[in-house]
Amino acid sequence: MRFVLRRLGFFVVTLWAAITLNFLIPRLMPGNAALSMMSRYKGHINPNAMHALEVAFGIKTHESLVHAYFTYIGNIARLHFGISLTFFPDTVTHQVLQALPWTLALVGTTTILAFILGTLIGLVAAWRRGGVLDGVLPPIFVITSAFPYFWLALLAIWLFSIKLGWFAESGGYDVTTTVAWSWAFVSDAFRHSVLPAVTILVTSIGGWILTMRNNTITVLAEDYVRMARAKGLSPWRIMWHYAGRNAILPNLTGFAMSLGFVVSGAILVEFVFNYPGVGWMFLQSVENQDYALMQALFLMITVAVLIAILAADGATAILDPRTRDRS
Amino acid sequence: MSEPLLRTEGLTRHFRVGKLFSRQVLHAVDEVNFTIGRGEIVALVGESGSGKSTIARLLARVYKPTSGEIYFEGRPLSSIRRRKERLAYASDVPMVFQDPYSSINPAYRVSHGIRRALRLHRKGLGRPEVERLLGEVGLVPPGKLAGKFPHELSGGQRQRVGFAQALAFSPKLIIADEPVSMLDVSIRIGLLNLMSELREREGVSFLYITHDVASARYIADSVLVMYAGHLVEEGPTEDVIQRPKHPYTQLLLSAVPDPRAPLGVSDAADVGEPPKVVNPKEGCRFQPRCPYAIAECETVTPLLRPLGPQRLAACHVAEADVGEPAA
Amino acid sequence: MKRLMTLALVVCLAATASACGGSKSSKSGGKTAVTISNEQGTTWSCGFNPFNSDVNFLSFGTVYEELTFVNGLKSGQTTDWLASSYAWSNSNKTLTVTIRPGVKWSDGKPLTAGDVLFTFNLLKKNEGLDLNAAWSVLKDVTRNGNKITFDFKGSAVPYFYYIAAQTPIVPEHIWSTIKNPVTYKDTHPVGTGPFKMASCSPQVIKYTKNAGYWQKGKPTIETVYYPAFTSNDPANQQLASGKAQWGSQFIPNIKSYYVSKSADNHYWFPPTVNVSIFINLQDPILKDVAVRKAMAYAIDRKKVSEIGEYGYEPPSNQTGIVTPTFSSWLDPKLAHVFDYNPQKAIQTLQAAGYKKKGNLFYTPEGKPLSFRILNIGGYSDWVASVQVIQKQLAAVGIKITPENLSSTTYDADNYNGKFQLSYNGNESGGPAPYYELRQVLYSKNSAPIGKPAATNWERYENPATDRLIEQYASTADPATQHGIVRKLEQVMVNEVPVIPVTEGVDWYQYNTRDLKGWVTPDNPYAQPAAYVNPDWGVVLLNLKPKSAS
Amino acid sequence: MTLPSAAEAVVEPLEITRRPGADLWRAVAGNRKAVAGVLLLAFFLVLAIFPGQIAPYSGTAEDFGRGLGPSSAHWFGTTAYGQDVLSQLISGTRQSIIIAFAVGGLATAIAVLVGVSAAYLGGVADGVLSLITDVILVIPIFPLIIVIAAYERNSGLFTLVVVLGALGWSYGARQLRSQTLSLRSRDFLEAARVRGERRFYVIVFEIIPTMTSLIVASFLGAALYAVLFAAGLQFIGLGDPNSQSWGTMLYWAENNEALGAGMVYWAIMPGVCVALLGAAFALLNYAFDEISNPALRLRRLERKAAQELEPAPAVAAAPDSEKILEVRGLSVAYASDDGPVVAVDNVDLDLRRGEFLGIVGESGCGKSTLLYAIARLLGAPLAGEITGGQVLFKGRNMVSMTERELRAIRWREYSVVMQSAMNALNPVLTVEAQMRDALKAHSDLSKREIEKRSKEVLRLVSIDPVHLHSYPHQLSGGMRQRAMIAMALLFTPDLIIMDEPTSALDVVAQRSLMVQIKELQERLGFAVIFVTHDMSLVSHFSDRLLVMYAAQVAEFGKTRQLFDKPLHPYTQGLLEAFPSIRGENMRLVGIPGHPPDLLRPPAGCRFAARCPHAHERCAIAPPLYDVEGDLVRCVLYEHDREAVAAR
Repeated sequence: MRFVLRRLGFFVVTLWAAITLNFLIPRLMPGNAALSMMSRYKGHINPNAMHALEVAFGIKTHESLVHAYFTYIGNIARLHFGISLTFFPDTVTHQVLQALPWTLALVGTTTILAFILGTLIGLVAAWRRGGVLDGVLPPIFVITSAFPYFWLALLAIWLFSIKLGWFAESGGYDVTTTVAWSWAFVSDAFRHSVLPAVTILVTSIGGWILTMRNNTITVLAEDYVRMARAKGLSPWRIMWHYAGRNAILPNLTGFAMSLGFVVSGAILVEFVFNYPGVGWMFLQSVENQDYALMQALFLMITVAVLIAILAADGATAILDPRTRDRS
Repeated sequence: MSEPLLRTEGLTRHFRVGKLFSRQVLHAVDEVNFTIGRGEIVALVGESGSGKSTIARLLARVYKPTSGEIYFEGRPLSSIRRRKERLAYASDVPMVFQDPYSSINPAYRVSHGIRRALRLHRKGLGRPEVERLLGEVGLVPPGKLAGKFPHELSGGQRQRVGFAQALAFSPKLIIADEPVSMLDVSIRIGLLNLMSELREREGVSFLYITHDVASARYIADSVLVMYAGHLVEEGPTEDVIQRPKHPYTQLLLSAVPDPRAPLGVSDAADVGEPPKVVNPKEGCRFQPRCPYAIAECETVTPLLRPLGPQRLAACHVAEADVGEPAA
Repeated sequence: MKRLMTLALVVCLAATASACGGSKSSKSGGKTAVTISNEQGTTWSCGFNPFNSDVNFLSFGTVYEELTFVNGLKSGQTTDWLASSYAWSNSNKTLTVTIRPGVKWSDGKPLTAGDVLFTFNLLKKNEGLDLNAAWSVLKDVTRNGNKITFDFKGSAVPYFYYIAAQTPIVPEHIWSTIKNPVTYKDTHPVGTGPFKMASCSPQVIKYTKNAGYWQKGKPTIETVYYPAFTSNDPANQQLASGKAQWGSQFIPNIKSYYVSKSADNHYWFPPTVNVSIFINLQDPILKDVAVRKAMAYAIDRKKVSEIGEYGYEPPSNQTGIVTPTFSSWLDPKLAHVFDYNPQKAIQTLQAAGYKKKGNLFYTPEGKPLSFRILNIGGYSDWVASVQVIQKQLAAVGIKITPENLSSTTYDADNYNGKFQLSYNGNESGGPAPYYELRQVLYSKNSAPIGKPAATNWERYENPATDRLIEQYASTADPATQHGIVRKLEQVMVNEVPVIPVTEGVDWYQYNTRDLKGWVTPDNPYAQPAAYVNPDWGVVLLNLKPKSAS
Repeated sequence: MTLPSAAEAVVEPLEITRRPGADLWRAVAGNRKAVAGVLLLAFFLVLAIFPGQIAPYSGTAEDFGRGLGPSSAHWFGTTAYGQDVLSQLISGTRQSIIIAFAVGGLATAIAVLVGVSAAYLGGVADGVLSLITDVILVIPIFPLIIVIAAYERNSGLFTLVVVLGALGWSYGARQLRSQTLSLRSRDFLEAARVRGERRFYVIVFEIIPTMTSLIVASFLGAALYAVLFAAGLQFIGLGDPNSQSWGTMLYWAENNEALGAGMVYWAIMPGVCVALLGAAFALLNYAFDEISNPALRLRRLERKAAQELEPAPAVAAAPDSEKILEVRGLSVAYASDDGPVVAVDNVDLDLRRGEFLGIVGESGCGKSTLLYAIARLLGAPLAGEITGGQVLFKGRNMVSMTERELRAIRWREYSVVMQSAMNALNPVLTVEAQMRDALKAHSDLSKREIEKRSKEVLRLVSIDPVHLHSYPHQLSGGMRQRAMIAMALLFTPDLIIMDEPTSALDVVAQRSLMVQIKELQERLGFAVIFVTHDMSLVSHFSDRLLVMYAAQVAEFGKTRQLFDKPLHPYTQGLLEAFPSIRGENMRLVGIPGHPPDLLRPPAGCRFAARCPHAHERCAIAPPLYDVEGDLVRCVLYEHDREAVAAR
């Protein structure tokens, strides 16, 4: 109970902090959207169009901060994120929903894959302590995890798509492909996702391998693993139910927390690969001073991480009876 | 008789436990009265969870009593307000901890604790005093040992450092909380002997907290037996050991393995454990395990009553020594 | 484990290799398709409202059309478009246009003068749509059969460009039913243009030929793909690899990166506008014309162009006339007044009482000639250019410190006049030098510091200059117009309100393997950058498959 | 004197008993990853400090021809603006190093302050501080930094450092907090409080110095993240493009299509630098993990030692059917940083069916190692290896058996009971599941039969079968211990190996459990090897007793005989060390001194240094002598008896 309440308090406060931060940031910035739009149409727009722009974007320059804050919170509560200036007159919600699947499919899948693969490799490496796998993979991936993501991506594009022509260099799919649930489209989209996915994988898997390996080594030193050996259980059973299950527990929350970093990575991924997801959309909203879009994305990312943490809590509770009794 | 060195009056300490909204209260120590005279070694005996460590921490002012009072040289501890008074008391009543591996800061040389104690309480004394103290507890050559780090010492040596730290305060009463239980058998005796020697040489009193009745018998003048937060029996050590009044004391004594005594497998088949005293009801707390329990035990909490010269026990069925009227 | 992974990789490679081959073959089949590669930094919102400044470049020119096409590369030469003719009257206060008969909307309904009238009234009703502020000069628009009459508040010759060439005409039968045209998305635009929007996703828009287009036999291009590029890199790669035929962006090292890749790859960067150092004329030091002149002397524009812009953007001259595009307007005597001359810069400063101490000039009051110059961190060519300028100014004793900002902060500071120097330029001027000079010099485009100025960011105000600018509006006579522009050139040279450094160009790369009919220096029939509307529609209209005769 | 034995040093949970930071250099020098990290970092530090002296040209000079390929004058060619790439790389080092160290320092300082204070102060302060920590951890930092960098004018070095530092501390703070929490219960902190130290002193001078390795890790992590984030920001154009840094170089490379235009080095080299600097931090972090957590280090015994392993005899000559177990010349060694430690030295013992054998000795004498060697359970954390001898269990040599062969006899024929059931039971599985695991591994019992058998054995140790569905943490200490014994009885094996199964219990519970074990043994007839440090405990239960001292058998004989007439001075001393509860309360002396370091055991009698009877003959290692059936390793009996073992 206490645990649940604390968790709940944490969610509420985090959400509030994110929302408030969200609210404040654009207001601490110079300029406004009409100026921003005008800048995109330098000279194309007659000077007198300024007012027209303000009308079009519904910019209210004379609203008190407190009033604006509560209006803002009210809107968020009703999931009204407003109209995007970048994609005027489209709603933020619509734009985000359009971009989200790409990010989820690419970054989300890759992250989960990295977590699963990394955890497996870490487990096996620790299990086969001092073996070839243990001697080679962890150090390699520890070093690759220190690589700047975008740089690796650039190299990958240069090598695999420009020089070798194996993969597409950019975009989510080929421009001549029709977007539909067809084999042609799906395979094309997959082809476009290979390079970004592999680069994310290579740069993010190291952490998981290492933490899982270290956790497992610690767990393998536990008496209950020795006891399991004494019981003559199959190595498979010991590795999964005695070593693995205990070793993964501390990683779950870490995984959830890391999602924030993943989205960070996504921004650069999508920037370099011209990938139509929410990452670059965020960059763009920042560049265009598209507050509404920026706020919605920022909030979405935070909420996604919070939900992931919630899920991790749930998974921990399922896997670890001790937390169940504590909560 | 003049005022004893230390005296408690109805010393009680409760802890709130469990969940956020529960009103569960753990009665760690309930209504405990005892005295410690000058130059006396008093043993406090009981199983883990019986409240003996809580008493140590109440005396060391780590906890504040829920109710009741501790008088040190006639002065109630609750009247201590200022830092100076606190330091004065801390210097009179230092503590020696159970685990010599965790009671010395591993980051410093072993003389660190002694130096700090001197600096706080006996300013102006330097290295000669440090070496004198180390010599006092049998760490020779003191000059060499003072410069070592804790991990370079054996457990017994570390515990001697613990005593040297306590001595650095030039104390009147040392609270020794299970000072030998983590040490090897071959080393224990040396430390028990050290306590006796210090009492002789420095006139220090000891509150020797232990679960090992035999070691209590070895050095203590009088013994206090605790069960589930209550003091159940007290008296001169030899007397209590030879003629235990309280059924719990009897059980405790019968359980002590003694290779010199004949084997008595049949006499202890008790499977009970001391209860966690959460929201206790009236009645004897040992009653569920007691082979002699009568109806009254279930409803009326027995109070300590005199059962011989300087002998007290909290039991409805215990009988006074034949021919010796209750004092 | 390891073996498993290797296996997975092999399978993966096999799959992608075949997919790769497949896509290549499909590409070579579509010969009448054009793929545009133009980094817009955004994905498509799939809105096509021609009055939405954000997306109108996607529909105006291809789907929607204007009354008269005005060619900016030929000093405003006009071509009748939806209007079959036009005429000025009433001392250039009334414009009458005749609507072309036989034009059909893509849904089959005929275009009428009523649609034109409706369009202008729509702008009047909805200020948010009137991006060119037509109604700030218009008094009234009336219809008389197939003629539409525009009544202006005053003489309005230059406004012809905005009214006839920059206003897309929309169908009344559709737009009259729209409740709020300002926030109308227009996902399926119906226009008179040569192309129809066939499908749209955030990543690519596909246009197909409008079979019933009013210019018979045109267009010959079947399909146009307009992918969205969020950064320059992939867009350039599309061009270099030949996947896109029409590029409209900065390509560094274009010779090795693009031209060398294929004999069919060409480029042309026609200059249209200036990139200048805007000088805050209210700055206590910079308001001294001697300092501004010294700076104008000290900048080696040719070197800036070569290093910062790879030579793509030619050096400007102080008159503000973009050459060679508007060479006929240039006063040759003025063009070379401020040729690179660091000695003269130093002399100018010394003559005006500035003293050099160490490496830096100081005012008589002892203040150093040290200024901050705003720039956009994201425009790498500008950043590089300013680095060159910085060195050149330092050589004569003027220190400038670049402040590389995000474009929003940068714009806000420019508009509000919160800068000392700013490296800036209008994205386009207009079909004649007058338009850019008016943007820079007209006091109505200025504003007090702290209030946004539209284009006159340096805050230049001079009633005499204003009068010149207004005079121009009342004459349609080219000789008079040339005379006025020459006087404005003098203003630029004498007062140095801004220092044009390089000439902004239309980025334009094209591939002639499968297509012909591109805009070339010999045949500049429209501005060739895909982001210039409605010109891009005209370009697409003129492209032909090479196989066609 | 080091710890009781090197063997135990391996199992120590945390660095806490050793001095943190001590021997740091030695540890670093001994770790290949750390050496690589330090060298890389040193390399970049030198570049950062002396760019002017090292770089061939100025980083901003632009007169070398644009986009040149590599040549002897320009190793990595020139940039699109004609600058020398190598010189730019060198002069760009400084910024990355500054960012790494400044952000690392700032973030670590905040992390230490917040993390340690939160844990130490507890209560509301902890609540608030951890909440802030978690919130900052959850809020996506990179997007936030992008926003700030985009709108902050002159987002130069200072801004970058402050923002990255101010947002990058939360992970470290979390770790420091939990570490402090675990320290909080450490007695040395309570000691400091009891002695009257102020709170500030305790935090700064008692807690923080003990967390050196974690603080270093936090620093390295923050530095790594700062280098990568800063490069990323600069790459997307949010840094200062006029600054000299690797990220800026990448920005220019990207904007000038370096890769596409063939100026490969310009794009690759700055990334290589970032990656190498990052790798330096990552490697150091990795190495620090290993250094501060000895369990992660893999020590290997010299293979030579293992080769000495005697070939197993085909079948032991005429196996005595009464002898269920015969250990012959068993030796076990551990690898340590300072060389092999022989923890069990040439031990012989035998066990008959249904016999109760006690093994006693001080901590570190090798008794547990002997036990686990017999059970073939050596492995992490007791990474010892059998270096010689045989373990004949029912005539089969267990030493030469493979894991697969062992699995067939494990638990069916011999089972193991460990010291602490809390640790020996899998915390995430119910008692039932753990019993089922064992039953399924060795039988084809049906679900119902499994449940029936599990209940049966629980009843045997007087636990209510309802506890079958409990998790270990839900049982009391005594119950857990009994549950583990129940588990050992699942197949009613011939031998149960017990490693101090009662020492975690209170004296009353200990007594009752011993009685129960003895009863079960008599009823079911299994043999027991029982290890304990408390010889009085087994005095009434064991048939024979083996006293170990410093990896060797000191004395081995019938329990009663051994208690009544101890032969070895060490046994005598041990018995002297117990205060009696019923006998005469006499003054005892114990055994002075401490056991020898097994890394360098004395050449002669290992007890000589503590022995009251020591004389010069003790300089020669004594063999075991047979004194009336009692084996004893002491030179005192040399004249009476014949040696039974060579040494």
